[in-house]
Amino acid sequence: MAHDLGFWTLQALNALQLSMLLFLLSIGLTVIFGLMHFVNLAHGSLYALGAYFAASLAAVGGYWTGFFLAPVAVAGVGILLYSGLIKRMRKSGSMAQVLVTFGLIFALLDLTRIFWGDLALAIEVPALLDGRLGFLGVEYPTYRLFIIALGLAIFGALAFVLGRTQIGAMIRAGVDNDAMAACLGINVERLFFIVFCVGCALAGLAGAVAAPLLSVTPDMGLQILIPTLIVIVIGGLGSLKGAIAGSLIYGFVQTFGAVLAPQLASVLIYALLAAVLVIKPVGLFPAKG
Amino acid sequence: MLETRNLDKSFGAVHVTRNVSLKLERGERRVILGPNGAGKTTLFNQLVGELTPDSGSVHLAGEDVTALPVAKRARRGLSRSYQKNTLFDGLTVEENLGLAAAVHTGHATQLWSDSLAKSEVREIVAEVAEQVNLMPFLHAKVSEISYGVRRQLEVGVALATRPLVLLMDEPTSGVGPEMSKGFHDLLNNLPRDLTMLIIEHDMDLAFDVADTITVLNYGEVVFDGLPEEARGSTLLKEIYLGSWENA
Amino acid sequence: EDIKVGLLLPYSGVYAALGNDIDAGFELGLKQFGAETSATFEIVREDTEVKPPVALGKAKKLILQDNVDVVAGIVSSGVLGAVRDMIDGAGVPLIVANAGNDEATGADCSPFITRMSFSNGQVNRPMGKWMAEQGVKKVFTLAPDYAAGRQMIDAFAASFTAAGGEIVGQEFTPFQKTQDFGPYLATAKASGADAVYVFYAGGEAIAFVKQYDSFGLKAELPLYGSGFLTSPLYVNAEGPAAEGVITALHYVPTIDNAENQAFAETFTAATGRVPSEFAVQGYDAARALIEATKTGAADRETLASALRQVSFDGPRGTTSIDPATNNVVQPIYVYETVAGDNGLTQKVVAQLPAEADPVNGCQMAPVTN
Amino acid sequence: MFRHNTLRYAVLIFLAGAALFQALTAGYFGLEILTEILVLAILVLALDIVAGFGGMVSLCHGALAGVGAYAYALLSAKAGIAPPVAMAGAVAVTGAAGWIIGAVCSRSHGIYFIMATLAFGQMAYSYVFEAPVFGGDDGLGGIERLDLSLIGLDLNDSRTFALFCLALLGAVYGAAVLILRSGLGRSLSGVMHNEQRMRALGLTVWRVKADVFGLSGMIAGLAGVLAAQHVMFISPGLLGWTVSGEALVVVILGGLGTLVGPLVGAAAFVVLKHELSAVTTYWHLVVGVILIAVVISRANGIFGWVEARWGARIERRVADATRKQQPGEVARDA
Amino acid sequence: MLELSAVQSGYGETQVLYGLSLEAKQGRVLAILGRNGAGKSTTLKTIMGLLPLKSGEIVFDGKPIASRPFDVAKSGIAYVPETRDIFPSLTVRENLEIAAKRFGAAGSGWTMARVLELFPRLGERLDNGGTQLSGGEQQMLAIARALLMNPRLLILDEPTEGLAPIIVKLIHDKLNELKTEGLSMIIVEQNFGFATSLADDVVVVGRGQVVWTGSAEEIRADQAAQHTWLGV
Ligand SMILES: Nc1ncnc2c1ncn2[C@@H]1O[C@H](COP(=O)(O)OP(=O)(O)OP(=O)(O)O)[C@@H](O)[C@H]1O
Ligand SMILES: Nc1ncnc2c1ncn2[C@@H]1O[C@H](COP(=O)(O)OP(=O)(O)OP(=O)(O)O)[C@@H](O)[C@H]1O
Ligand SMILES: [Mg+2]
Ligand SMILES: [Mg+2]
Repeated sequence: MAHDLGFWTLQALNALQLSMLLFLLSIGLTVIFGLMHFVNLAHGSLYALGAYFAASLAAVGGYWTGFFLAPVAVAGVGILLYSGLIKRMRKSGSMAQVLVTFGLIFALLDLTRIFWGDLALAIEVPALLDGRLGFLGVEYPTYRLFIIALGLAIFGALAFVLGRTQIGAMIRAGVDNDAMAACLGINVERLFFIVFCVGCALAGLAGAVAAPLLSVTPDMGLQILIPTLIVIVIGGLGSLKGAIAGSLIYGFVQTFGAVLAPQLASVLIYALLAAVLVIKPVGLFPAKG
Repeated sequence: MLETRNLDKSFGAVHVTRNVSLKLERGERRVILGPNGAGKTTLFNQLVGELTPDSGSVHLAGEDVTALPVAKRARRGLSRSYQKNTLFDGLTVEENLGLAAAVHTGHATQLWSDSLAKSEVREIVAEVAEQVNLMPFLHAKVSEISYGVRRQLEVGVALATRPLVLLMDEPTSGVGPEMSKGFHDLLNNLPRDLTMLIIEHDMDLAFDVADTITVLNYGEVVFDGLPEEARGSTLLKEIYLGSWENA
Repeated sequence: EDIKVGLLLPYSGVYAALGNDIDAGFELGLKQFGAETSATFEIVREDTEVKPPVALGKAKKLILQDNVDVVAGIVSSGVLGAVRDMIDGAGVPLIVANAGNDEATGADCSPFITRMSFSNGQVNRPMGKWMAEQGVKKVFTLAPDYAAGRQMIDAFAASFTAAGGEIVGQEFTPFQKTQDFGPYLATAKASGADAVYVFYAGGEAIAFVKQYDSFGLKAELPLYGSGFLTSPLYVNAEGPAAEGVITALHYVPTIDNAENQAFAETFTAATGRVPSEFAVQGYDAARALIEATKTGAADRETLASALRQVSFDGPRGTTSIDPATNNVVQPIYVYETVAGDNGLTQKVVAQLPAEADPVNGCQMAPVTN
Repeated sequence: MFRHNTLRYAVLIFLAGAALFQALTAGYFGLEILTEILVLAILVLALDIVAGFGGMVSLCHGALAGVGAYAYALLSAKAGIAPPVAMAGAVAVTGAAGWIIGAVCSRSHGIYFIMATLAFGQMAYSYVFEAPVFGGDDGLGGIERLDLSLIGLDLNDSRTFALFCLALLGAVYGAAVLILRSGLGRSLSGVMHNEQRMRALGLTVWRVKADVFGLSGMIAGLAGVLAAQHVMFISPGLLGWTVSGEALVVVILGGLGTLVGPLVGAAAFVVLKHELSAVTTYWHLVVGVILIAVVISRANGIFGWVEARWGARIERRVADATRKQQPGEVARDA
Repeated sequence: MLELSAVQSGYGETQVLYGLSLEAKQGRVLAILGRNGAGKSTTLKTIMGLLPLKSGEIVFDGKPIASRPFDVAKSGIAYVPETRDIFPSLTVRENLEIAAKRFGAAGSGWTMARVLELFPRLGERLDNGGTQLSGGEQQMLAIARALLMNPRLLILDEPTEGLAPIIVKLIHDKLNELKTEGLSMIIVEQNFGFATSLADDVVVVGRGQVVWTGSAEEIRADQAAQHTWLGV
């Protein structure tokens, strides 16, 4: 197969687009998971909820209504989960958390089926982002470029907040030792609540953004969970750098694997994950400490 | 028995061990003194293999062990206690000691028998418990004993592998004066042929136990000699002792 | 007399929507034609969860504990493969209402297994010849990497090349793990094909059709496929992206005959949905069962034998069973998805004649009675 | 460290009695469920050994069982090897697979370990799913049960097969206890509590982990072989991560690190699933809510909850009773 | 300013404090002495709200003390734990910054510059990770961090543990300075000389209760008490 430069550009953009979508999702998981040491396996279900909310809201008020409100709605669900469940589970050890969030996966999956049915839903790409843009000598769907831009923007914003601000340092301190942080007068409970909500909102955003690209089905949360976990484990838990690195690695391996070694496409990423963990048992860029 | 040649280690820009060469004869008891951050613990970590030196070598009983992993060095008779307790928290004192003894006696990987029930292991456990005064606590869980007793267990676990060389990192840190004295008796009662390297801040204890003294400052050996010489050394006073007593 | 029917369908899991449509069709069929027979029916439902071992357990329960006279349903080929020996061994007639693996009415055929749905080869084979006739020369194919995907594409490719066409590239995408088809679409575009022929179903179909359109491929590289791609069950989720896609299937709701009109109307009245191919499969499975009982068959053995000889004019046109394989024989409809008054609809472009599948190694006892 | 106590013995005896009663009296479907429980119980015992006593929370035990099932199917149905030999072969294959996975993952901990094992499980899944020898997505049928007609047993009879599985479960339980009480098991517990210290004491930690994971793999493989013989059909779904996830749920639901708890969990889970799925297709919702409720109760699973409530009291009662019976004992204690 | 009366507390089922009562007075230094495991650290943790108060009363400035550590800190109490508890993910600078200011307590005006003057060693390590410090450096950081909160009451659990004598001396001088500035302190110590030379008042804890109360001079003079309660 002799391919021209345009082909490879296109594939690189595909890889980047997939990476950014995964980044939006994994960053939410990694902040909750790494910073709160909370194992939220139900993160994928929140992503599915985001997609469903976006689909329902878009049907009423158009794409942008869904885009802006779905994360808010998912954060709302997050608030319910936090005050009903997560708060109690914060100190319960990761096994209990795995189990509770596993239970949540089961429950949320069936709840989406009850509310929205088994049939797939969909959202149309908004007029503004419809069509294609000429780009580096190729035509690329505008909506996919939008996802890439959005991912990079969120990455930048989070890097700034976590790394450069007081609140970022306080979050990290609370993670290391919440009792001591509280003794220094940091309101750890509120901090974590905010972190959790932001994480949920990001999952919702990822769902809303993915919806026009994919189909909205009850099991989409379960399908995305494993890739997301792979991303944060390859990257290293709790670190922003890890989430972005993991996402890029996953996106590029998956995309170019599909092109260059289609027979191996489905095994490749797992082999990579195993290899990374053998060489660096805590991922490439784990949070300090 | 234990020898280091030109050990060197840096963490980024921080040079923590500079060209450290030490030589311990069989049965020698050496105390390492040095201000906080002098690199004492880091030196221990390199001796047992938890850290790899940037250059230099470690020799145990005449053999170069620099390339050996932690476990292999331990099986050749190198044992350590930690500055911060590193115990089997959910288990009892007896089990803590038993696990160590089982590794030493080679029962730790057997599938056909219970290592903790072996008479060889039980003997070691009883002996060590006697040596470090843990007899009354044998069946208590680590979480149920006080910090001071945990410090004793920390040393006990290290002893239960029946080492040739015992490294102790501040065995008395955080321990009250009474227990501290107990420790000092305890150390004096250990077999004379056991080679010991002790990091200590407690001067009285140090001068009492030590055959020889090494002082580290900024990762460098600045003094190596007999306790009497150390006591007189002005250098040592300056960098380390200060003059708290006069306060 | 009372005939006990075990409905073995996925009511949860990825194929729940299909299971529900088949169930609704089956119910409707019994209601519609129930009066034509003296037999009455009792239904026992079991959820396969689309897991073969679970389905096998449920099948055993239906047969050994509930003592059903006939089993109907089965959506996935994997489940059909799992229960095949059990059904055959126990001698319970099974009316397959979806699963299309060629072997079930080929090498693994059984006098007790009658398929009222389709076979993978059957719905794709005619399309190869038809596309070649339309002047399409070079085709790139895409399908999920599993048995059904490969069978569908292989049947198409064989007849397309036999008719003088050329397959310039093939990709099989990891099944149920591929959500982003971008990489494959770029490859298809670069392949120099005149058209793309695909098989996708369910969520994958929606994502595929939308992504195909978003890359602007539809204009330069027309999209053809197995009709599941634009099934009425999903086509509205695909939206305008599906317009102009040409596919072939054994049923579309716009087939112009009286039976279909009646069926579509009643089905829509009952469920609020346009009937899908799955709905009609359930409906015809019920109809076949009733036709069989009309011959006086009432127990497992007689029902099995009667089912093999069923033939009727239904929504799909003349529908009959080929006793050599027990597979359904039916016309295939080529249709284009077009914008209609209430969303997207199916414009039938061609009706290709019914052909019985090749026997594919099936050795079946001839019909006796 | 593993210890039996009165409550554990009592629950074991109760479970064995209930299983035996069910095996002797149940109808067809009851036997199916019983067998499902017994096979699942073997799998979760394997998982509890590594997760509950070694801190190695594995998300590949379903896949290991699947490997066992496929190995048995290939060896017996395709290669024509006699079923008992094929069975031993399959167990050996999964043991080896487990050993390798354990060795490779030995440096990872916590969630990293979970993910590393998941990766191996998914690799096996993808491979089996796509390789034609394994029948791909359609699975493999025609798997035979062991032929024990020599000793007068017909395993094709559901009741006999259930009893056969029960006997094997008993044997596996015994083996698990022996493993945990061996030197290896003790060291494993040391590794779980403090890996760094075990290493500093001279233990080759990765070998211990690999050895135990290998043994656990053998048990998981046996579960897989029995599952294959039970259903007589296998499909790649057996290796999927959700199976491993469910096994983990069962272990935690029952009581991680108690060995008895997972047995309780297996019975509770299977019965619940069957009862609920008969009523509603939304049974996952109910199971989910129950799971959450159990965990919120802050107990170590169902069995842990019972043990926390009554374990100590029973223990005291029994101690009192035995004292009364043996006055000599009291004198010696005092 | 802080008064504990009949406090009972402990860890889960394990009770450690059995009706402990003591008082720390405004502007004075109280030393809590006692053998290992007597319950000194437990007392401090109970004050900070890190352990639940099972019964009894703790009054700070005339009001019952808050129950959550966050509120206790807000009311003006800073705590240096036995285990130092430096945040490993934060640099030394960040460790200090997150504690700085906040409640604007009318303190002695501790600023970053001033604590770095006190512990120049920390200045050299500002951009290091918290756990890359040696044990002694970590202790300094923990004290510096507490000072930056400008507390009205400073609680120190074994501030000299593992410190080289020269640093002990330095800390002694600095704490003495704080004392003359009028900062109220509670110090738990093993180092008898250190504690009694700094403290105004002394209580000795034994088996979860106060077994001796008096002034620093008194305990220094009371050989018998020293021997009975402290074993020195
Ligand atoms: N987390 C815990 N769980 C259970 N018991 C504990 C815990 N921490 C301490 N204890 C017990 O509480 C008692 C008092 O401990 P505490 O730490 O208050 O002693 P201390 O006086 O500070 O001694 P030290 O000088 O050794 O620090 C001890 O017996 C100890 O074993
Ligand atoms: N992992 C690490 N990365 C970077 N620097 C480190 C690391 N570990 C230790 N250091 C630095 O090395 C120096 C020596 O530390 P070490 O713990 O060996 O001191 P020590 O002599 O044991 O002191 P103490 O008596 O306080 O325990 C310190 O300055 C410390 O900050
Ligand atoms: Mg040190
Ligand atoms: Mg203390």
